[in-house]
Amino acid sequence: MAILEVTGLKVYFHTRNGVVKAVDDVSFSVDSGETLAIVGESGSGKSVTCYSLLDLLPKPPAKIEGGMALFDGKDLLTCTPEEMRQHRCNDIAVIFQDPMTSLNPFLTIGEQLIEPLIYHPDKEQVQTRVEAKKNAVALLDEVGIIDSHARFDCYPHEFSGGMRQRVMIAMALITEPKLLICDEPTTALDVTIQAQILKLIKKLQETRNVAVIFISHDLGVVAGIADKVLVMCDGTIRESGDTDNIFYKTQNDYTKKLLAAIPEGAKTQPNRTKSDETLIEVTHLKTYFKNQLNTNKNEENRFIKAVDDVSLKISRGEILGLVGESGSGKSTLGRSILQLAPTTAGSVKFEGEILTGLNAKKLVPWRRKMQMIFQDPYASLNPRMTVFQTLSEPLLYHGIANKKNIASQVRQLMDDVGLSQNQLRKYPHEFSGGQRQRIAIGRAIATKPEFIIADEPVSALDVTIQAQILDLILELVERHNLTMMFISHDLSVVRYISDRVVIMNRGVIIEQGDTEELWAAPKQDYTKELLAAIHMLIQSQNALE
Amino acid sequence: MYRFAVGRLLQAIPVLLVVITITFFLVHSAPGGPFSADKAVPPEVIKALEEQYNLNQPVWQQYLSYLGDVVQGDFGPSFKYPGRTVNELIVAGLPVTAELAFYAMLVALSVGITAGVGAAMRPNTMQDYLPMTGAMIGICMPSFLLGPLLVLVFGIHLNWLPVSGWGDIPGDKILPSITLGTGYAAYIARLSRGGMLEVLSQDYIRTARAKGLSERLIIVKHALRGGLIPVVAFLGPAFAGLLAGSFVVETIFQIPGLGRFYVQAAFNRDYTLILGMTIFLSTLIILFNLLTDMLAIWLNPKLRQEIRGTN
Amino acid sequence: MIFCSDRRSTWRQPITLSSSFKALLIFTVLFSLVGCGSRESNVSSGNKTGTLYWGNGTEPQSLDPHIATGVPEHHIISAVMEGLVLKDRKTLEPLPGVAESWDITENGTVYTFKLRDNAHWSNGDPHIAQDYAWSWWRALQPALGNLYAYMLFPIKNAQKYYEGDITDFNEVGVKALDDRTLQVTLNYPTPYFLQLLDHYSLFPVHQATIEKFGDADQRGTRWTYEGNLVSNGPFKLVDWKINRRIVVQSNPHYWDADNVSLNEIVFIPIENIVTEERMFRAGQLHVTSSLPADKISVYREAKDPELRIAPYLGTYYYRLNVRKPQFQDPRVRRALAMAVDRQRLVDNITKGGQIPAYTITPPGTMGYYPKSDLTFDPEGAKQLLAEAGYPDGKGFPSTEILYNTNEGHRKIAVALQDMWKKSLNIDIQLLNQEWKVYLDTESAGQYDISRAGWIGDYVDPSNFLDMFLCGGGNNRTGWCNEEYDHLILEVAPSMSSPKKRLEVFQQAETMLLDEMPVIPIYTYTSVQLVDSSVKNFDANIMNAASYKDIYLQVDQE
Amino acid sequence: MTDVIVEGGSSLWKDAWIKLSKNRLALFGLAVLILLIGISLLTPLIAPYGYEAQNLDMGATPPSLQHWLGTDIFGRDMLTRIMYGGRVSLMVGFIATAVALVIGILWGAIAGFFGGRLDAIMMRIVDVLYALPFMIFIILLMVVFGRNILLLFLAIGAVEWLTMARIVRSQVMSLRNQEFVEAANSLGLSQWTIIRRHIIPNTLGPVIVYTTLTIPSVMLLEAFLSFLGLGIQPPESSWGLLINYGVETMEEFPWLLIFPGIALSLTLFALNFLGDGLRDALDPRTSKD
Repeated sequence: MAILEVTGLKVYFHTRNGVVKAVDDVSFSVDSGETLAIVGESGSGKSVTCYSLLDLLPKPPAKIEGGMALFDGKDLLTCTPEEMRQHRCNDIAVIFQDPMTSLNPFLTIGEQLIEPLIYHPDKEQVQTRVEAKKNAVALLDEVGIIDSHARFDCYPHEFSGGMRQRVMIAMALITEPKLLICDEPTTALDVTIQAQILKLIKKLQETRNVAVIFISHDLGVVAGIADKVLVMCDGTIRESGDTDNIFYKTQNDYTKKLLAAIPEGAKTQPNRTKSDETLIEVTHLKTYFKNQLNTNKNEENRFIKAVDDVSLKISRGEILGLVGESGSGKSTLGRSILQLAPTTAGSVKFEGEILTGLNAKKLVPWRRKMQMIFQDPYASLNPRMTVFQTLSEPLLYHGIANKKNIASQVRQLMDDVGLSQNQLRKYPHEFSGGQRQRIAIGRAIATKPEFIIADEPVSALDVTIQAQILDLILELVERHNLTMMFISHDLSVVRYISDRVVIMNRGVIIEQGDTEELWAAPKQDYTKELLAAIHMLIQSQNALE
Repeated sequence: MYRFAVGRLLQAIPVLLVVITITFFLVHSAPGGPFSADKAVPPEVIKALEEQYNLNQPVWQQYLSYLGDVVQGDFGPSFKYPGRTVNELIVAGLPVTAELAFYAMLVALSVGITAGVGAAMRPNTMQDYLPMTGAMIGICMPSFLLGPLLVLVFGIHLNWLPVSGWGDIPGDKILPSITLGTGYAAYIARLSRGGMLEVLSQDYIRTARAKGLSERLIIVKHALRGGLIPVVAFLGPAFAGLLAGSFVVETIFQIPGLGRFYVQAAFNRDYTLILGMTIFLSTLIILFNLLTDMLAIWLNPKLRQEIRGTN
Repeated sequence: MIFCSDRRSTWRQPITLSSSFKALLIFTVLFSLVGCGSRESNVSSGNKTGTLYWGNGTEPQSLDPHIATGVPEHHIISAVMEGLVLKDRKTLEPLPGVAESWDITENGTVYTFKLRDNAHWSNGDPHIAQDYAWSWWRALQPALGNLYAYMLFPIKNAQKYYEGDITDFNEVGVKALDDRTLQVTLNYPTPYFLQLLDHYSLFPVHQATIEKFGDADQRGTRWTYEGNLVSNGPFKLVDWKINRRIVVQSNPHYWDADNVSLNEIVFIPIENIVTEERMFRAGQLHVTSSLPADKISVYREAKDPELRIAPYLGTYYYRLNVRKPQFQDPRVRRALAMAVDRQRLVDNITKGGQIPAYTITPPGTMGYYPKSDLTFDPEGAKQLLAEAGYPDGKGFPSTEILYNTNEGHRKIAVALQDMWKKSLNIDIQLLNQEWKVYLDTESAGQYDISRAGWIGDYVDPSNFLDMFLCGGGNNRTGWCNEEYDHLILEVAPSMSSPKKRLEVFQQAETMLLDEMPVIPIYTYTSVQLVDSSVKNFDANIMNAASYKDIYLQVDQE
Repeated sequence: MTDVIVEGGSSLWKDAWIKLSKNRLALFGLAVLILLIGISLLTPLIAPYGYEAQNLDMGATPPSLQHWLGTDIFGRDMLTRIMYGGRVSLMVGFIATAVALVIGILWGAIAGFFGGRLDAIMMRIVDVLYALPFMIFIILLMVVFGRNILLLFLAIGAVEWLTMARIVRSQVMSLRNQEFVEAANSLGLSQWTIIRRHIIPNTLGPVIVYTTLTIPSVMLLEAFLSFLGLGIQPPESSWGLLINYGVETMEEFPWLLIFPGIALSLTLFALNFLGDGLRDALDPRTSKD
């Protein structure tokens, strides 16, 4: 029996420059105990659909134009605010995407957990604090938070990303909802933790017979968990049906495009003629940060050892993959090589020249030869500089171009990175994530560097855009004969792009070797565990084949 | 937390020392001595007076002896009021000025935050424009205009409230506090509106709403803490302004505070009184800045742990 | 929503607003209500308990009669202390004070005072003649910094002792023959000497109390503060809260205690006269110390009985710095004086009923009515200026009027600036300086024209004309004329009859006005608000109140 | 290394102008300001009377046909006085605030950007200046340097830039660890270039809002200083002074207070609308089209 029946839902955004049809005539239904996955790229309207059910959209721009959403027979779209509070408290719960910002940093997680119980709209369900705390602690155990009683009074910032998402799940389930909406719950997490969270949601669904709507842009994730799938694009439903005939018998070309974009398999092109001249040599590099958290002077954990005695070589023309979970020190290693982070000990040599110890002035000529591409396309571009200014700054500063030929050089860069030249006057916020990353890449290659460090360049992008950027990077490495260090936590992306791979954990290199050899026969058990987490996802996909 | 406070207090000592030094030499270089008067003062009398207050010594010697006294807490005799010591005058005036500043801050915070939060809850509606326009008028209305206006309306025509004095007649603290506090209420309204709008757009507010909490609870429990951080940051400079601003209000409402003393001392070249009050007022300002910084840290659990060092 | 003030009717909530806005409104209204209990104004309660509320200007510096100089101090001291002789509250004629009677020798240089036998200090000690000898000795100690020491100079050798020429005080002409008789010998006959005895610089002070708190000539002792002061006047000091109030109560040991009707006087120091006027209107004061100029015309048009304007022994004048090139020629100085339209200035600017002044000494001072040929004659002035070498103001150097930061001075300076521009076509700038800087600039002679004013210490032309002696402390104009000094210092004192003495003063004044180093502008008036319930507080040209006679009575309309 | 000549540089301001011209309220504010400045500049030509022309018989008359805004107690025409007063107030308001703006932004940017001990020292200096007795400082200035308008700016500027420095510092500290600053670092740009091109443009938002609040308070501060004798001398005047004198005769001659008050509050409202509009215009996130 369908617990939620949505027919003809229309949600439009009335912005200053015209009406945007975010959701245009969408109908679907979910039975209790069943998982419906809604898949689509960012901007396809998948989140807007679910949020409009619970009236969570900002009213002035958004407006529900039409349609009905029956939940247990009652229409959610036309109920009074009081009734809506009842629904939110008893029937429907939401798990949001980014655990970092979805928890109130000023209140303890315990307080945020018991809130819906002690302030319940209808009187008889109100619980006392003691009672509510008992339920909350039990639920924390269930979602896998160790010594939950002690952690009850801690603050969100004292939890890792994965732990916070578990708290969010507990918070959603505390009121025993009948329908659980998960809005990309694992996108912001590392791959190993992603697997654990998905397993947890699956288990909870079975034990509590809860209907789940799982929103995601990553088909790989959805494959393992969903019973039914809904593919959305530009506010409309392109295809819906059971999971296996969507994945394997689809006729719809949009779904095909989505499936093709999942990177898997080895690096296709043959290795270029890799010269054995070492471009970068790192010997016994150490980068320690003063540990803000405890300043008592006992030697042991006075410093955070981000990079702890790392030595490696990168030869010219090679793409070295650097893999590790968040907090493994891979970004710090990248920044230390480029002398952007103050190193504590050890040395970095570029073409035989020692860089560590040079002051800013002396470093400038080397800066020209080494560049960096950052992870967050939104933060790495100066919001108040046009694309033209961003690209022309390095060219002019390093004297590569002068007043006369600057315009043509910038247009050349735009072509290199595949952006149309008439967008030179625009500002970063007017571009999509993928386009911004192209600008950042353009800025990196502007000074015609020999060595580029890409710090998780694609992890913040949609899967289809990811593929295009990776191809762009490979093409640029080819054309400009660059050497690159590719830092990422996504193993399948690293496998797709890099010649050699270095595995890092807690500031130390665990293992390094050619990509395919490593994939075939990992020596260290940490690498095994990493690869296992990937296989789990792929197996569930293969099983269905 | 206290380690941070001690650190800041240690920093305050050199600041105070620099303030005393600059003020001392600033005051002594201002022309016109403390004893010149309208009726011509015979030279031998001036000589005798300067001897009594050892003003005839070289300036730096006076400075060293003055520092010696200050360290023991003795701020010296007042020139203008013979027989009165600066300590006595400050003890008489400081509590009143501090109390006036405190009540004014109370008015500013209560009216300011209520208006700011009210405006942020329904942006771009009447409930937003009304308080914000009022805030703008509040900013542009100087206290030397608002004070007399309030006195005329509430004091004399409606005869609800006493016109002057502090603590003698019940209710005589209301008009001065409102006069001094209005300007700052306006600033705080704008700041709290900005802070609240910013917080209300955060994800965790949406989470709270998704949990079915009532709108009022969301505002009070979730939004207020984050939203009022810019206001807390503003309290430091605001308190310094209140102390300085009290001079005008004290004159309008005949309040025996430090503000008037401060200006009169400057006009009378009462060196010890100026120095004494500068030290007291700057200590008050430094302490208050420290308090507001600690409050800002206490409000933010992440910072609180970083400072305390142990979780 | 009913408000508790008696006269207002209910005030209902006209507009409905969203809930949080109502909360804000209710909160502010309640907040303002808190103070609204049943409140009786000072004046009505004072009239019942015999307490006079007196607006007293700035916070008094000190109540030591040998240190204090300002008017606020004068009011309080004259309430708690009393000299040998009092003044009649209307005519200012000498009346017996602590001295029951006195007789003066034929040549007017020796005075013998008979003290009352029931005269006591406020702590019960007997008040004897030696108190005066000791007090005047103390008044002449240079270390004390007594700015009014010159009031004692008529006494024989007082000035020599003060300036250190003689060291033995016995040579000074004051001797206590016995407990009840005091003999005073003067340098030369001084008709106004009896008046001086009512000035607080000649008041007796309680020796035992002073010596308890430090040596006699130590300036900063605490003998005059609350709980310590012992005095011989109709009232005694009870309480002194800095910047709040000074309270004196009737002194039972006073010799005339039964005729004192007031029980208590509360002196309230109010810096700002605009605030003071508002306090008066709110019924918190019986008497104000002054009144803002622009409010005077309002009270006058309304014919308000509580407004009191009376001539005040003082002249407002401008000093011309004769050392400056443009002011060396008396004709230029005279031209400037003639171009001032005093009547319009008094009517439109000061508006305080002041009297245009054409002489330095206010007319009517001890029967002295000085004559002067100075009149408002812009044409004559223009011509005189041309004669002096500045036809139609051409070539006249730019001149500055120096005044200290004050609303009244600013208005007068602006008005004169315009008058001189219009009639003499000369370029006048204004220089507004802070009080101490103004004093400094003026005494250093770095000014062209500067604002000045002199309030008489006693009712005698000499108090005004002494200012312009060569090298006199207050003669900052740089003008010096031996003939003038001779008239004032030698000829006038040697005159036998008072009438002849006044004629000599007239001669000197005419000489002064011919040279015109100073431009008299107007004679002061005392302007203040007095509640109708205050009785026996009569106006006089010294604006002196005799607190012992004042009583409060609400007259039933 | 040639200095960076950025051909499209001015576009930040060009785009801002395009956005501004779409914001009706800001345009209204700008129009009022231009009107006020225009009147002030043309005052000598269009003023109906001389500003010090006294007419004692006409002392303090209410608005009439002859004198549209009435006369003050000296019989001088209030409309002329307000016009001339506008010249002084606007000049003082804008220039003194500009002084405070420049010092404040530089001081705050340097303290915020470099942090560490330099930041502590610079901020302690700010604390010292906060505590110094402003009154004595004024008297000294007046006496030691004599009396001219420049002194007024020094006195006002010395007080106003403190709060500006605090605001800019907190803004810069949050910007400092943004990735685009790290990117600029990786380009090898000098510290000063990074501050000038990357940090300061991004602090303009709150700075502009604070500036629009500073100008009116500076005008009132000027009145207080002029009253003490530091600023302008009679017979000249400024809005602040006119309001100051008007307050004392509020009951008898209300027009002496109302009209200068309207002039000042008109400036304040115009400034605020323009300021809010400018802040939104300079914030690239607000769409251009």
